[in-house]
Amino acid sequence: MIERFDPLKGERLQILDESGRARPGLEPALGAADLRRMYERMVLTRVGDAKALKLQRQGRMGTFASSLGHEACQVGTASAVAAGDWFFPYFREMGVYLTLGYPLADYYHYWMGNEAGLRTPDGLNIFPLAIPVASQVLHAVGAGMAANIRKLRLAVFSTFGDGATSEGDFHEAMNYAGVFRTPTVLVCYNNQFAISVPRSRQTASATIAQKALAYGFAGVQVDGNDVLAVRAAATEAAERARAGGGPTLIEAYTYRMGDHTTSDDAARYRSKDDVLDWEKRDPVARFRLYLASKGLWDEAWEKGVQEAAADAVEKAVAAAESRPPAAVEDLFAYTYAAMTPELKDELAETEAGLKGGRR
Amino acid sequence: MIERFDPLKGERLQILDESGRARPGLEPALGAADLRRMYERMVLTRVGDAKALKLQRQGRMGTFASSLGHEACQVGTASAVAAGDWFFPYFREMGVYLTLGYPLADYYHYWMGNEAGLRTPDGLNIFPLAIPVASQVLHAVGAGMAANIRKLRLAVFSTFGDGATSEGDFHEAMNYAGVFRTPTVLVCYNNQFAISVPRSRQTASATIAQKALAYGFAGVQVDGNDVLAVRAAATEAAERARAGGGPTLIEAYTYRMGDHTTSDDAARYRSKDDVLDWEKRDPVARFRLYLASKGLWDEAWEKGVQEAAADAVEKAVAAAESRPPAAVEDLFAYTYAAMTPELKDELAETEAGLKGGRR
Amino acid sequence: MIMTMVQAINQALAQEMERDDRYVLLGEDVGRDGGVFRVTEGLVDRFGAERVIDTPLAESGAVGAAVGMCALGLRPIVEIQFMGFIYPAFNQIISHVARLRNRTRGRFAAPLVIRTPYGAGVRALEHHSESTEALFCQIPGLTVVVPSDPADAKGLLVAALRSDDPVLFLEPTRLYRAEKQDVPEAAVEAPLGRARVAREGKDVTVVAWGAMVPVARKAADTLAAEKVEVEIVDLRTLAPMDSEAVLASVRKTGRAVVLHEAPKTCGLGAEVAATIGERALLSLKAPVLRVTGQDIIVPLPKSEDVYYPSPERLARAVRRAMEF
Amino acid sequence: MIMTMVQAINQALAQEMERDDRYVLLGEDVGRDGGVFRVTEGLVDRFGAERVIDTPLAESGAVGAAVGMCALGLRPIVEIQFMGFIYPAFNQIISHVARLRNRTRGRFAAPLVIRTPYGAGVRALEHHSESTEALFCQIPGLTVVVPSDPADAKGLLVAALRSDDPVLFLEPTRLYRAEKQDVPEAAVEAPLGRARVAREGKDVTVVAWGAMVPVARKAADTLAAEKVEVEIVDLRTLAPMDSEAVLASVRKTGRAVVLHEAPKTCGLGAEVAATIGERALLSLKAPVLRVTGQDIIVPLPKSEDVYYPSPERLARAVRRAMEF
Ligand SMILES: Cc1ncc(C[n+]2csc(CCOP(=O)(O)OP(=O)(O)O)c2C)c(N)n1
Ligand SMILES: Cc1ncc(C[n+]2csc(CCOP(=O)(O)OP(=O)(O)O)c2C)c(N)n1
Ligand SMILES: [Mg+2]
Ligand SMILES: [Mg+2]
Repeated sequence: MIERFDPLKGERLQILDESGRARPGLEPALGAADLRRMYERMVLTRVGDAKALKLQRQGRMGTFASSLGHEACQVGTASAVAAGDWFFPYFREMGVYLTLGYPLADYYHYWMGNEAGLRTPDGLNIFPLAIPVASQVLHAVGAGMAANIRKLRLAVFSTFGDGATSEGDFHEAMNYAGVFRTPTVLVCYNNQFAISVPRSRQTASATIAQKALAYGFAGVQVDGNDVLAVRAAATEAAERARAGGGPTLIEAYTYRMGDHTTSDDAARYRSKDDVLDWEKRDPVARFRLYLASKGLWDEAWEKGVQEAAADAVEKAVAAAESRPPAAVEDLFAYTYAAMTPELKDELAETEAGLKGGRR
Repeated sequence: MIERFDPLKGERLQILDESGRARPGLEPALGAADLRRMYERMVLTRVGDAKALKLQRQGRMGTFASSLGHEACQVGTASAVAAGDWFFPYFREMGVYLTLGYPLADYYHYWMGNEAGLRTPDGLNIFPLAIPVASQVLHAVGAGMAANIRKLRLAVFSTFGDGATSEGDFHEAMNYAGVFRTPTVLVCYNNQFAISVPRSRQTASATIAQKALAYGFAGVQVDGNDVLAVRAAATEAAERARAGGGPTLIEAYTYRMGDHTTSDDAARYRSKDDVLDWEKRDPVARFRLYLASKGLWDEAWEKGVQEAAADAVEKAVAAAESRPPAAVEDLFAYTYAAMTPELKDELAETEAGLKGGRR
Repeated sequence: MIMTMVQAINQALAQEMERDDRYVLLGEDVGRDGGVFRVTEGLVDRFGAERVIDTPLAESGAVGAAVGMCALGLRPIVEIQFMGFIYPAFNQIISHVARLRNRTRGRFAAPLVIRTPYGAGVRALEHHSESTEALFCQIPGLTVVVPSDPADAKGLLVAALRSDDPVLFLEPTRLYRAEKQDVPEAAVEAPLGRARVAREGKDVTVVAWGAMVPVARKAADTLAAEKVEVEIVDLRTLAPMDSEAVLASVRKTGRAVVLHEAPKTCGLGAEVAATIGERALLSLKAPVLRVTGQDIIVPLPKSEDVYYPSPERLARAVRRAMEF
Repeated sequence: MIMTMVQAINQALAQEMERDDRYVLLGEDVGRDGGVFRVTEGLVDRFGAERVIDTPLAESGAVGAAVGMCALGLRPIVEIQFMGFIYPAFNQIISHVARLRNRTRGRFAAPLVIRTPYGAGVRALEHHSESTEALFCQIPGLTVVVPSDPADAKGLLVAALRSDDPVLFLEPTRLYRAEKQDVPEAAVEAPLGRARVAREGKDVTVVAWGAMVPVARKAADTLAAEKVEVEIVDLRTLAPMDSEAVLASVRKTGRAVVLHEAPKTCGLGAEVAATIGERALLSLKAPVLRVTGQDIIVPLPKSEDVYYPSPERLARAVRRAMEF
């Protein structure tokens, strides 16, 4: 399917139109349970995201990057992940983490300012979220090289924003992916902004998807507010990867509905109208209409989903806030595999200094 | 003309075929003097290059990067440079330097191990040759941004190898060039190797020219052993740049006939046959045949050109070797605009130590 | 006028850009957004998008492009959004910015300024609390400057902008809005390469810079109550360093403590201590101590205070020096 | 067997790759070409192109990819062609390689080795003579190692490969073929984090590493004739540094000179001198001196000798320390 949409011709994969109607021939064969689970995760993401913003305003959460509007990109991409696959995320990823089963309490704990929250639970193949833009894409490609060397049939996912495509690391990762035919699924959430810089000033290329042409593999643009389109493209790319068919670049065309982070004020650089315009394409509402059209949605069920989400979020906040801050030793213990004599001295000195509240 | 050759279709601009015949309709309107001057420079480059290799074997020259086989790329590109233009070269550039009027003695002096040789004479707009691969392309794009800001109608040239296209700096430069529509002429000498790594392992992209598609501007592949094709493409790109039409990527398809540098032994990683095969496409011989076909070449004139070149080269070597090594003060004086007290002390201490030959 | 460091830097940029149109500003979000700390607020309206340039998200690109701009006579000012994101540009800085003049024996140079928010203590995400000045202080050809109050920030930035050498101008995030101060309206240079005595004292010299200067002042007040008179030397220009000023103070006091938030190992404190030991050994009544961040990765907000040097930690070290 | 450092490193790589197939080698020209110094010669024939990987020309790419390889259980060995070309990878090294373990509280780590030719003294082009070890010694989480002879090169590399921490392994270009030595056939670790006394003496301690150790030996011979007994401490692991070994020697001799080819300012010599001044002040009979490259850009071959520290320069400093 991916090859059927040529970015150079301005073609974009969309399965659900803005009113939630599925395009004939493109509708995936997904069971009711799958569909509903995706919706539940999109809702949980939205509720969990709103809660984080609230906590931040109350001083209970640090600087936070909202996922509002990215629910389809995140849940759609993560829904393509199979057992054994790996994921190398960037930093705007609540929906990915939740879909992959990362504890929301941990995710909150991290954004509250604790390294411990970033310790991926054993068994989950999620690399820590990356803040240096585009740097993680290389990790994903390297993991793909390792999969090839070790003859493992798995897919490695990496996500990043439109701004990330300007960094040298993005280029080097794309080029390595092409040369080594790595089993990587490279998903760009093109949300039209890198903080204040609009997509049009980020690159003169008409689409981000067409950048794959520079590296000898396929690129496709999909509607990033259509969870079925994102999932379909990511799933096909992942299957291709596992089958030894090499990498794929997916541009999920979407919009950042919130501020860049809680330290940002988007009103400074973009018009309300754009935002209102994109509200019409809300990914959650669109998917809800689709479920309703298939008889998989009604008010009662929605109420349950919302309540379950609210409940899960409250529990996660309580859990995260009840955790003690890191032991002083933890700040030293993971610098090296074993603490050096100098670090032991520094730790002892630090702990002594902290006695009696003095630093 | 550039847009008429689509790299995605595998099209390549060639004006002179391998027997030196000009393709109907593509032959440029160049006068006899121009054509002969280009040939003289190609010969001078070849003779000067061979001499450098000889000097290196004799221990009179440091590590040297031969230009053998690149004469058409270098002279063709530099022939498109007009007064006021700027050039940001890489390190395999003898033909560029000679065509732009850089003293051969200086060029030798530098490769013999003296910074002074890299001091571009006043009035020449050539940036020092760059050794960190791809780093200079950004300088050229920045100069182009400055030209736009200052409303100067000029073209900025930058050259680099096929290996350079893998570096992050190449990508960032291409992307800035597209976004800021800089008047840059980006010429890649695709000589099929980055030291030992063949072009096919450098990138999975079918051509380097098509990489321009990722940045929203034109890219064209030209026969890099056809000096008229390189000059034509570079001239059109430069005119476009000066006219505000933005950047162009030119892939000059050629072959590195010699070792990477005098410290390299290409026999370790490539077959003699390839090399022999490419000898048939020798850029100097091809252009000679063309000149002969136009009645602009005969044995007598050739003899004169060869003798003039040999003479110029001998004079340059003598001049370079007669120069004294840098004064100790020169090693300190250009670290900052003015010498710091600490540097003055270090200089004094160093000079004292050198007294009596002791260091 | 009374203003914050953010306003002082903004004013210096505006006045110099007004005076000389060779100055152009480039970086991520420096235009309409005015930079994530609003340091460049209003400048795009005043000088236009041609001189206040929002770049694509690529630091090596911004610094590399600035080098090329210098060739055509401009004086670029590059903003790196946080010091933790300067590393992609490291190759351009060490291989070209710092070397261009020497490489071409003066024909070309890169008289540009790289500004970036610097240091911890603001409860930020990972990579937003870096103070790796020592990486840059060891690069011949670079000048590294850190202001410690609004007035000095303006004066030093004006000097950095007028300097013919490349300057890395580190802006202590923690001081951006911490303190307001009367800043002269006129653009007057504060000399580069000159430290200043921020507080006089006869017993012990504390060498500090940037956000550590207020920390040193707090400790000095505490210690004054204990009859220990601390002299604070604010380096201001970290490289090339004003060794004479440091040595003069230590020769007077006979004791020195260096204070910085970067980890101890190979931090600038090592250079300060080594220089004192080399050139003022006989004046020393006690070892030169270093009060610094520990040799660990800067902790996330909830544990940041464990890392960040405090007046108490400095005071303890000073007492140790006094009691030696 | 008697061999050069190049052969010793090659043997260590071959033996460890033979023993454990988690080791993969990647870099520019490491395959068929065997690396520009032939350090990886023959390895691609022996272990195949899947484990000896010629990468595209991109250093950040190689290091970044290696980080990802670690996630899937490999133990990558990255060759950077010359230390002067490691800077494009600086962000990956400081932001990820060194921090991954701490960031994830031990769930992930990057136990990789980055090998690169290091140092001047071989009449090379610009950027081919770098010795910027101090840039890396200040990064918490990194181990920085420099061997000074073939046998130690093998032992230290074996230890680096088996270490669970990321190691920057700097190979003094000047020693690659300078001296042959009997190197044990077996792959035996030389301990990381441990300096060694390369020559015993009672009068003055010279702290050196890599290609400076032979320089120190020459000076020591000269000085022996003058009845000055020099003790040479070869650091081997620059970070985390074996301070105890340095201090033990200085407490014995009472004098110290640090020798390195990097420029003086903020070089590792500053850390060594600062540590001695901090922890052994009362043992010092003379200031700790530094004999280093000057604070300039490494000159091109024709002037390189002016920069490169010589036995004579070291001897002069030692005499100054003795006469103090
Ligand atoms: C190397 C680097 N430079 C700058 C930053 C600061 N920064 C954080 S997010 C961001 C914009 C990212 O935009 P994009 O890649 O489109 O992702 P989005 O935030 O839109 O999801 C910037 C500039 C950074 N984190 N890393
Ligand atoms: C950043 C960087 N990495 C590595 C090198 C070492 N090196 C010098 S030339 C070269 C190959 C360049 O290949 P290419 O760009 O194709 O140019 P060519 O030599 O073929 O003309 C390499 C790897 C370098 N100079 N700079
Ligand atoms: Mg974005
Ligand atoms: Mg090449």
